[in-house]
Amino acid sequence: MTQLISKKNLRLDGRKLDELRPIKLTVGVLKNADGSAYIEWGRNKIMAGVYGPKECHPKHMALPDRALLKCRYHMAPFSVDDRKPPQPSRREIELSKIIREALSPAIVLEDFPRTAIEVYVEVLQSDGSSRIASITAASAALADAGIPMRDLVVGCAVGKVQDKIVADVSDTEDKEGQVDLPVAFMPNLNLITLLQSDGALTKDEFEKAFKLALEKGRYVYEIVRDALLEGFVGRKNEKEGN
Amino acid sequence: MTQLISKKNLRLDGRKLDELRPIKLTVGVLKNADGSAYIEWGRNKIMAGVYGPKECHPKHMALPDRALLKCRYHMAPFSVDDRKPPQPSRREIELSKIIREALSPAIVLEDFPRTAIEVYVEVLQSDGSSRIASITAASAALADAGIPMRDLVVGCAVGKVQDKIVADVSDTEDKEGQVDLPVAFMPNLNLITLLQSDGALTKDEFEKAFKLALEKGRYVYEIVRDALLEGFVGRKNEKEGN
Amino acid sequence: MTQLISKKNLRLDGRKLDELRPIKLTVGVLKNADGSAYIEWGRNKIMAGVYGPKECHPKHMALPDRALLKCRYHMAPFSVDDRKPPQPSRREIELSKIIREALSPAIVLEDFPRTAIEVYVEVLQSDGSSRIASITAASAALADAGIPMRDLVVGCAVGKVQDKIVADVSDTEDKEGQVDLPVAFMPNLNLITLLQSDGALTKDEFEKAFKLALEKGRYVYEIVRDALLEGFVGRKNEKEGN
Amino acid sequence: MSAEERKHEFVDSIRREQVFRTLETGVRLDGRKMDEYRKIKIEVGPIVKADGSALVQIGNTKALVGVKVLVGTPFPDTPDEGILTVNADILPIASPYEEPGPPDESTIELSRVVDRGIRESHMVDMESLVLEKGKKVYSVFVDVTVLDVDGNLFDAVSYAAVVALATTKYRKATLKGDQVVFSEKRVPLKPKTIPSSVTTAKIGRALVVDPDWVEEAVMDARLTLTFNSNNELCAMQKGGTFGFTPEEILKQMEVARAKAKENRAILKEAIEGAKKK
Amino acid sequence: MSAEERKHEFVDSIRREQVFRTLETGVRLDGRKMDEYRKIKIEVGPIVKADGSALVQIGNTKALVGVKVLVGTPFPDTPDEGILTVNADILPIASPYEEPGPPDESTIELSRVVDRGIRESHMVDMESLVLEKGKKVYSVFVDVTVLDVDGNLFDAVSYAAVVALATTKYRKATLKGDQVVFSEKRVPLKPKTIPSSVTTAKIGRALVVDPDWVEEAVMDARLTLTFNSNNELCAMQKGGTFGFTPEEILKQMEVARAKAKENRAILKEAIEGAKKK
Amino acid sequence: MSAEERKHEFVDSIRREQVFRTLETGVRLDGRKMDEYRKIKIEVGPIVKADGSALVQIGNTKALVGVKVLVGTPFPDTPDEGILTVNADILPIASPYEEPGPPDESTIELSRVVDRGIRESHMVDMESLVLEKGKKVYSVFVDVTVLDVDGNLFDAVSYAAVVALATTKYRKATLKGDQVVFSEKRVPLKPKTIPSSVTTAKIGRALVVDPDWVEEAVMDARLTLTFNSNNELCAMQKGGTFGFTPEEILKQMEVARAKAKENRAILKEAIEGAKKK
Repeated sequence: MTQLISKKNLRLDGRKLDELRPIKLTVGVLKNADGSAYIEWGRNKIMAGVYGPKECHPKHMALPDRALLKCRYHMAPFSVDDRKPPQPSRREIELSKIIREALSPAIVLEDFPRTAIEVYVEVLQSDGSSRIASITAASAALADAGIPMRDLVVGCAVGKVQDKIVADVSDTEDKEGQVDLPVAFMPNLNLITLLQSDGALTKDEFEKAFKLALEKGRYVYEIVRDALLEGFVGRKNEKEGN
Repeated sequence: MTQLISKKNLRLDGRKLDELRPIKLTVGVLKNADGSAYIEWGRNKIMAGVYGPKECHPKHMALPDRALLKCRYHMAPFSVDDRKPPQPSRREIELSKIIREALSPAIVLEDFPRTAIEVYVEVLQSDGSSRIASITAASAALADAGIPMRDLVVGCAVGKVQDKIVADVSDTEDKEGQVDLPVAFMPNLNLITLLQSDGALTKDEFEKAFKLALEKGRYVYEIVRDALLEGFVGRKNEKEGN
Repeated sequence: MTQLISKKNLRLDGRKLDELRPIKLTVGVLKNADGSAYIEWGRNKIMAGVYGPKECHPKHMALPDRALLKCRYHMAPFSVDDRKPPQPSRREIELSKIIREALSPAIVLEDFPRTAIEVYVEVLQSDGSSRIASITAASAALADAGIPMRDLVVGCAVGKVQDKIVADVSDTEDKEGQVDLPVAFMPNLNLITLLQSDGALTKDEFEKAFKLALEKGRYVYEIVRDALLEGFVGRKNEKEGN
Repeated sequence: MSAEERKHEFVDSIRREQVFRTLETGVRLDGRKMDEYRKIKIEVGPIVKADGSALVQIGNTKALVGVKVLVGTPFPDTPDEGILTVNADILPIASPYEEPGPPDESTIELSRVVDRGIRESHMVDMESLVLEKGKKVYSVFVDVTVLDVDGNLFDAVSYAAVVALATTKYRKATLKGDQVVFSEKRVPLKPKTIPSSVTTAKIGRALVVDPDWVEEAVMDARLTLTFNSNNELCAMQKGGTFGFTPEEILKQMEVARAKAKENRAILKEAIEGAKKK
Repeated sequence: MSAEERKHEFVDSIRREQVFRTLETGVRLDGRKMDEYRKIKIEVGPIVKADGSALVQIGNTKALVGVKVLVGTPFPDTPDEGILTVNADILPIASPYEEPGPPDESTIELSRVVDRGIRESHMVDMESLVLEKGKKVYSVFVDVTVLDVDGNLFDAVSYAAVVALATTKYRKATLKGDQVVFSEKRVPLKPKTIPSSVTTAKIGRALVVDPDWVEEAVMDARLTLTFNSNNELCAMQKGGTFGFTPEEILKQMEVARAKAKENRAILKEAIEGAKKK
Repeated sequence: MSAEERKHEFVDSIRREQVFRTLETGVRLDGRKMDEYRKIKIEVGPIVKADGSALVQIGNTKALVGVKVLVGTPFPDTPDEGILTVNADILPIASPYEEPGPPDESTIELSRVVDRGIRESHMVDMESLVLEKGKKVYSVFVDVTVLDVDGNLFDAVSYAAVVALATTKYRKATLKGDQVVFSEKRVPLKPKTIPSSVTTAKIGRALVVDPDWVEEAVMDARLTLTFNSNNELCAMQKGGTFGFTPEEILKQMEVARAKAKENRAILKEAIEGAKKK
């Protein structure tokens, strides 16, 4: 078993227990998608793109009172250590649903009845906590597409490693640690929209981990807001020919 | 080679050559289906459920002068000794067709043009002659759904084992015997609607086996009629609050 | 390595470098298809059949200003040395597209807006240069169906074998030779509609090979024209009861 | 999920009427007698890349079968038997009602009925196809390509499969350790019996053999019966959305038994003819 | 690609109104209290051809699980562990909104959540399921057939899977060279813990356990929590297109922890009852 | 079954007119000359989890390739060669005309044309990729993810694949009995040549290189030519539903031969640049 946390409470990559990995987010990176965002979170490299509101195909799926939200989470074959076969795995199908449900409450779907909004997440390199990085990027891409939103959805995966609660679980910590607990939420509306866990947690451990996730998620929120602002300014300058 | 028939003309499970296994049939066992029936026939355990007449999807399959009959025969993965993969096998696809064609003449399809009637058979445990038990249960489920019928479809699989003609072929007799000959028919209209066989039969053997199948099928008919009556009385009592 | 060309410049099957294998083409060989042609080209045995112009399914694929051309190239499981699995391989999918694009400019698609024309090619036995033989047969089947055409599409696969340019590449020459270069074209309109190659060619070699392909293709054109004439006469005689 | 196909809706009511009215006069629309087959034509060995092949025509119906004998792993429950696979493909050119794509339920039924006719007659000696028990056996692929459909596919495909198998010569394989080595020597797949399939149909009150496409379109039900060389019934399949009376079954059985013998003679002639070459 | 399913559109607005109004008075439409389960019925071992089986009913919801223990090759990254596969099928007869075909995303989520509850509780001793490290291990198939749907599939399927596994007796296998030999002797798959799943739902301002179909149709969000025998949380899954406040999460956690204990007692009773037979 | 895709219907007639009218004046809509490529940008090694990777942009077209070198069983007919697989995925975000799902015929053609360019140039020494003849070989997966589509995918994907392969370093494997053991040591997949792909298009009477999306939408036909380091033609593919005259073919051949040399220099610079790091 690898020693995941040193005596000085430092993790394999040198982080403190409650420290996030570096996060870099850029919006408006694709020509074809209506909105897009690229995130590097640790070694995670994830591209999110959004189309819509657009005509809903097939028509019988259209909803009379709101837009239909569609979502796909997909991993490139080279994104993980072993090659991932291109066709969607059961894990990817589950995550597509979970991510859709996490994003759904943030979008003002009722503004666009009978249309569809499509969210695509492509994991180019995966490095632990990729579903949270995906939701964060997707949330930014939705905003970049100009789709009206009630709030952003951001989050953090916390975990238990060598009996200690840590923030922003890495690949190795996910595989060799005890618990992975991803949390996504809308910071302004104070609503948790994704919550999963695996591995044993006592009552106290859960409460500590949960609190940590919310705290760190609020920090991620700041990053997304800044990136959107930068993207907005960038596009404005482009328009005005600066 | 197993000794399938004793010197006293008794079979592995103690039955006489022309003896059926115990049959237990109950109708109205599911909440969601419009009609349902559960049959235990030997160790066969089979659930049949019916929907309809209902809107036909896709629409271009609808028939202008009668209801479209759809039918699926499916085996649960745990229903046989080896695990059966969940996706339909070629055998299941063939049997779905054969069972549909066996039931079709009994249903007054022309009463419901442009609609669909769906029959689902799920084999929870399979034990020889399952297609006949399936048709019997499906027939009862159709009646339970209140769909107008010209007759019930019932039957019996007969066979040749150690050169003797036997009724109601069991799993082992099917696998190790010489001939399996399932027959389904409408007793009142005197029409054979399913007939298959494999294994060599002389003219005389065929005629003897065929006659036995019809005779035993008529006995199965009594069982189904009683079960339907019981189901009818049960529902009537329920309604009247008894 | 097999000796593919003898000192006397003869090939394995005794042909000269620029000699075609025997070609036999018959049209109108199927009852159900609207047009059909059967070609034997060396040991290639290929059946082509055409339907249309007919209603376009699904409707949303119909084109407002011309017929939609559909095409399938498929190999029978027994057509090659190893058994080919029945479902279409990636190679068959690519060739279906390439053949469709090769035939498309020859058909007066704009005469039949909103309809579909379907071309099916079934390789019963494959023996090198099968895509060219397929296009040739498909072209004849289209004409047999009475679909208005600007020209026929015919061709020849040339190649490089033991550093020599040869016409009409055989199975063994394709596998053990250096280059395969199939060319299909419309002789009267002087337009190349299929052109592929694999294996290294200098500028001079390419030009020599390309010229040879066009020359031999013109000879194939004569064969097709004769077969169509024969088919036409045959049908005329049939009609007139001769 | 099984559902009625609409192919047969396309026969118009006038044609339907014609079929029935003609049958009442005791002949069929194309002039045949009730128990008469259309002309059966057999070409042996058209596909030299296959180990055995045959093209069979019954009237306009045209079925090509190629047999390939490969080496594979036996099924766990039959370690001492070879593998036989019948796989049919009805080409889109064979009928305007066929679509390209994986086999539909009718095509699967066709494969399985032909398979049972061969398997249950014990035509192929499965136990002779073992290289090493439980490890390696010959795997016989019987691939069917239907080129043109004009009714009675069951018999046409069965005849093509039987003739192709009976004339199959496959390369002998031996095992060297884990590896399979094929010799140049070819051995025949000697048939133990020649199964003969006969398909009958009920149209109104009439019972006919070898229904053509129009007859299939209007028929009530179908019965396919396969007999081994002793003329014992060895496989049977009823089809169609109506039924037979018990008397009709017994009557068809005897008509078919006689026809099976006649048609077996045709198959045998083709097989023997090929051997002489 | 994931997209919202329309199954829940079918609850009419009157029914929806009823659910909400009743909840405001502190009871549920069927008279239950907020933290009350419907009657849980368990039948152990209905499928004798499986190595373990259980039929669980929660109200009208009905789930059947059969366990088969086969032998297979381990995953390359876990050469010293057996294989556990949970595979759910919701039959078309179980609900008018189910179609025949491969599992949709909800069914896949169901399989995976039940799988995680079992796996993360370490109920099954995966390391005891190795025949030869890196070569052959036992492969445990937990196949789920849902027969009737009336809400809370997560718990019903989890209970059926847990009881079926806890009562599984499989045939011992040994390796002779490459070959797997099964003995007649059966050994129990001893559970290391009994995971207990509790599903809660948020409907407007109310939090309830064991939602039935109508409640699921109108709920905002769902939370499924699985606890091991020490009553530690070992798996969790939020579902539904709305969210929970942090306080609601913490409250549900404690309600569920208590319910998990109660329901584990029911599971244990069924398991013990079966052993005595 | 192949059928024309409607993606290109979406260019309106005004735009179409513009393209043609501009070309008549000897320049292209975006100001380029007939034989001028858009800016080619190459990033080497963005995916550290792959054994080799490259991101190539030609104008707005963006293709990412990751190479993984695994160990597998050779094909029976090439026991003494490794395996090379090119597999392309055009993401739905890359173009409004792409749908999620298995690759369509255009994507399969793209994979196969890029594959042939690499294979027929003998860039990868397939015989050096054998661990044990007929048993175990290296299997090189070249996985392509297209992120943004603005025409000329053939060249962009080819360049990304070539650069990724030329900079691939894979873990050396050895066989211990049946088992594959990977060492930590990485060895480069030394390219024997650097194939350079050039795509040209015919638009009316004009012949251009590197067509962008609008040009592809209105073009008559396309020709992709790949040349090896000796600048010999080693693979070729015509596309599009119209044709070329023989003279046009010969002319394009020579334009492409010159461009291939220029672009190969760009590829080499990127490859060498990466090695120095």
